Amino acid sequence: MDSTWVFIGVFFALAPLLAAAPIVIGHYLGPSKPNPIKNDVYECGLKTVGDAWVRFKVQYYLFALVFLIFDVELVFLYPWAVAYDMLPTFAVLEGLLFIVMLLAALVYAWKREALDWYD
Amino acid sequence: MAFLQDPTLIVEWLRQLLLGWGLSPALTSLALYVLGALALATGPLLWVIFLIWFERKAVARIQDRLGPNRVGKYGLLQPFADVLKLLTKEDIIPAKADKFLYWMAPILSLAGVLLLWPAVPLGKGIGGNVNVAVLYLVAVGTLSTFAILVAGWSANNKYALLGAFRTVAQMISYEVPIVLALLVPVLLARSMNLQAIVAAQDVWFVVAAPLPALIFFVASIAEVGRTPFDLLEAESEIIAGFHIEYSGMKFAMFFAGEFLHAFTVGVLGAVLFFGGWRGPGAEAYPILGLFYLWLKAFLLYFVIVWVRGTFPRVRIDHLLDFTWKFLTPLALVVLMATAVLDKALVRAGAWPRALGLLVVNAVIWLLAQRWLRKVEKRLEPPMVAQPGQYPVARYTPPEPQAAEGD
Amino acid sequence: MVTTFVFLLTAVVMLVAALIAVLKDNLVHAAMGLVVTLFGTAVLFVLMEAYFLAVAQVVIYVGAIAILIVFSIMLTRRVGAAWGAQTNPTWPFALLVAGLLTVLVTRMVRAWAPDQVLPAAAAVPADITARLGAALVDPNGYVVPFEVASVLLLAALIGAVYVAWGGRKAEKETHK
Amino acid sequence: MIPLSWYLVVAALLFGIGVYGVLARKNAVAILIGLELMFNAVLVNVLAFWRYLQPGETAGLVFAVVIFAVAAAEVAVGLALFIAVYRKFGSSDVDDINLLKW
Repeated sequence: MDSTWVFIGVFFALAPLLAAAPIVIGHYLGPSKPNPIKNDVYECGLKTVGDAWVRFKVQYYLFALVFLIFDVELVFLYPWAVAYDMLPTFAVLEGLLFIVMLLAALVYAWKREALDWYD
Repeated sequence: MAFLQDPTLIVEWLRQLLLGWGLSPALTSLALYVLGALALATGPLLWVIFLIWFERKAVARIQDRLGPNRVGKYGLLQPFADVLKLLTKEDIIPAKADKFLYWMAPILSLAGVLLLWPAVPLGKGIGGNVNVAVLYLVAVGTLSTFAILVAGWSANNKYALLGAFRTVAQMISYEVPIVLALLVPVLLARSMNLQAIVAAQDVWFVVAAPLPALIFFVASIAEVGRTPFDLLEAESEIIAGFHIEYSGMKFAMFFAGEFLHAFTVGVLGAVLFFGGWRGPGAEAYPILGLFYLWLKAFLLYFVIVWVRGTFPRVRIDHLLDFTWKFLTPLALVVLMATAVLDKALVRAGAWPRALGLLVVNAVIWLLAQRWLRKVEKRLEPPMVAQPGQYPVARYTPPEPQAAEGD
Repeated sequence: MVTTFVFLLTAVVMLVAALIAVLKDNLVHAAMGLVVTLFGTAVLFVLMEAYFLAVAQVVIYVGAIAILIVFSIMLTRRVGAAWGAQTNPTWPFALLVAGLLTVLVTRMVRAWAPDQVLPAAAAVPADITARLGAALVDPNGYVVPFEVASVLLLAALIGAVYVAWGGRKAEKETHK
Repeated sequence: MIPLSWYLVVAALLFGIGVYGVLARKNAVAILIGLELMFNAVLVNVLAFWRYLQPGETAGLVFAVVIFAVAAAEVAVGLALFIAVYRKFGSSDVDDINLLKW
């Protein structure tokens, strides 16, 4: 085991605790006088209309989808970039082909209007 | 004063001290790790308090105001007063909230930013030395995204959820150019280790890769959610975004996380593109390297504050178009050009290679500008400034329609 | 010692989280259980010194796949509405199949006893990530899976966008 | 060092839990969650074998990377189908999607 990863492990255990400490302190220091109106949903002073439900856009899903595909392909490229000194020209071209595939994906999503925000 | 040349002596001294107290070696190591982690985490957390004062003051001056000037000299004690006030505020938990997730979100939000720090090299031989550091930064960044999604969901408020959706859509969209831009320094240094990336910068990478540096910087501002990309706090549109139901210290944690994240972006930009801790004398005296890193990071952070004080907020469709239809293709093209040229110039020295890449970057930038001009002509007339006329000359109110649903 | 402790802790946490992921009626909680399990897997990868895959696991699974899943759950849900039962009435059958499978595999592992049969593992080379990168584009290595993966992802993107979204015009028509 | 069989047992348990999720859940996304658990179990297995049998080779890592790609493609298309079905039927229970039943 690399010692830096042990350190990161310790940090992973400590950071949430440090972030939680002020919140917990504040929770006990502050007054606590809950009442139903205070704890109700806050919607700019208006009463909650209907069943508080908006059907959200498919758009959000599409952005996450294109992001997913890009993310996976980009992670593949990192080892390629790290190994750059070992690579012959042919291997570099293969990497470029991979990037061209990414561009193709982007162009498709673009032409298909999946990246447009519309109302 | 030998520790000025070799700060690991401090660690050795501490180790001997603890061993002298009769602790077992394993326990001593653990105690040192915990101490190191505590120091590395509390440092930024305390620094945030100063950042908040600095940012308020700087933005105020940009906007011709005075800023905080009542508590202490130059209002320096203002953030402490704010912390005291926030600590004694009532902690309101909405009755219908998903309690556990509601508590987790602000903690995750701040912890996600703190966790970026162990990967950062602070000087020669001190600070992070993670072998996959660049991807580690991306991985930890996902925690903040999750925190926002959880915050929006757990409050059980449709505006909060809407704000969270918008913010997350924005964050993941801007993550693509960031990951692409990060690939370029990795390619130039042949390593994902930030320490190795700093070591490879005999010529700062901003010379060889000015466009990736710019893309990284702009996209990071958007990722953090600062003006001009602060749709998550669009008070006029979705009241306050995902943290509408948060108050007191929990709300403050989101804010502290945002400020610290902005500064961390400065640190990462300095490490990746501006030579990190490198500077005259930093090899011999690592403490000096820490100072250089801090100086570079602070300058970059100042630019972020400057941008915040200057630019108006962009519209959400422009925001998403900007990343998907401009930054991402640009980053892809730059990456391809860098890859090809780097292989072609592999025998050249550091400076010729960097200058060659600089020329290529400039050419790509000019082409992108021309392309932008072409696109600009096709935009709706009110959006383009005509000579002798303000850009908002003809405003026609949109037809009334439902806000979000389809 | 330390690694054993970390391993056991991670294993317990991730298995409990996995149980939450398949048992909770509240699907958002189930998704959070999934996220914790994915994180636990990344920790196991770190223990196995597959550092690149550990961070890739977090970037891809937690950062992209889990977000997509959470988005889908939230998109198709009324805010604050009750979840209702999420389990089929035939769940005992599912339990039987899953239980049998687990017992079978566990017994197989025990019968094989790899810890006694196999020699001690060698060390992982320090430049394993670079080697992986070189192997991925090596014509005598794994260039075919590499390029096929890119085609697969492109196809997945095209298919998914096509299925979920008819384009602006078609959308407007279906909602009139 | 942790014995190989521990990893294999954890992976087996994870796989079993995933199988239960896939078989017992009603909601399509919940089924996908179960599938992801199974994928993860496979990943743990593959990497454990890589670590203990041939840590100097890259075959195991490439295998894992390809699993990432396949899992991502599967989730993308699966959820796209789910969203399309939801928009058509207004339901996310797989039992309600029964047009082909008769």
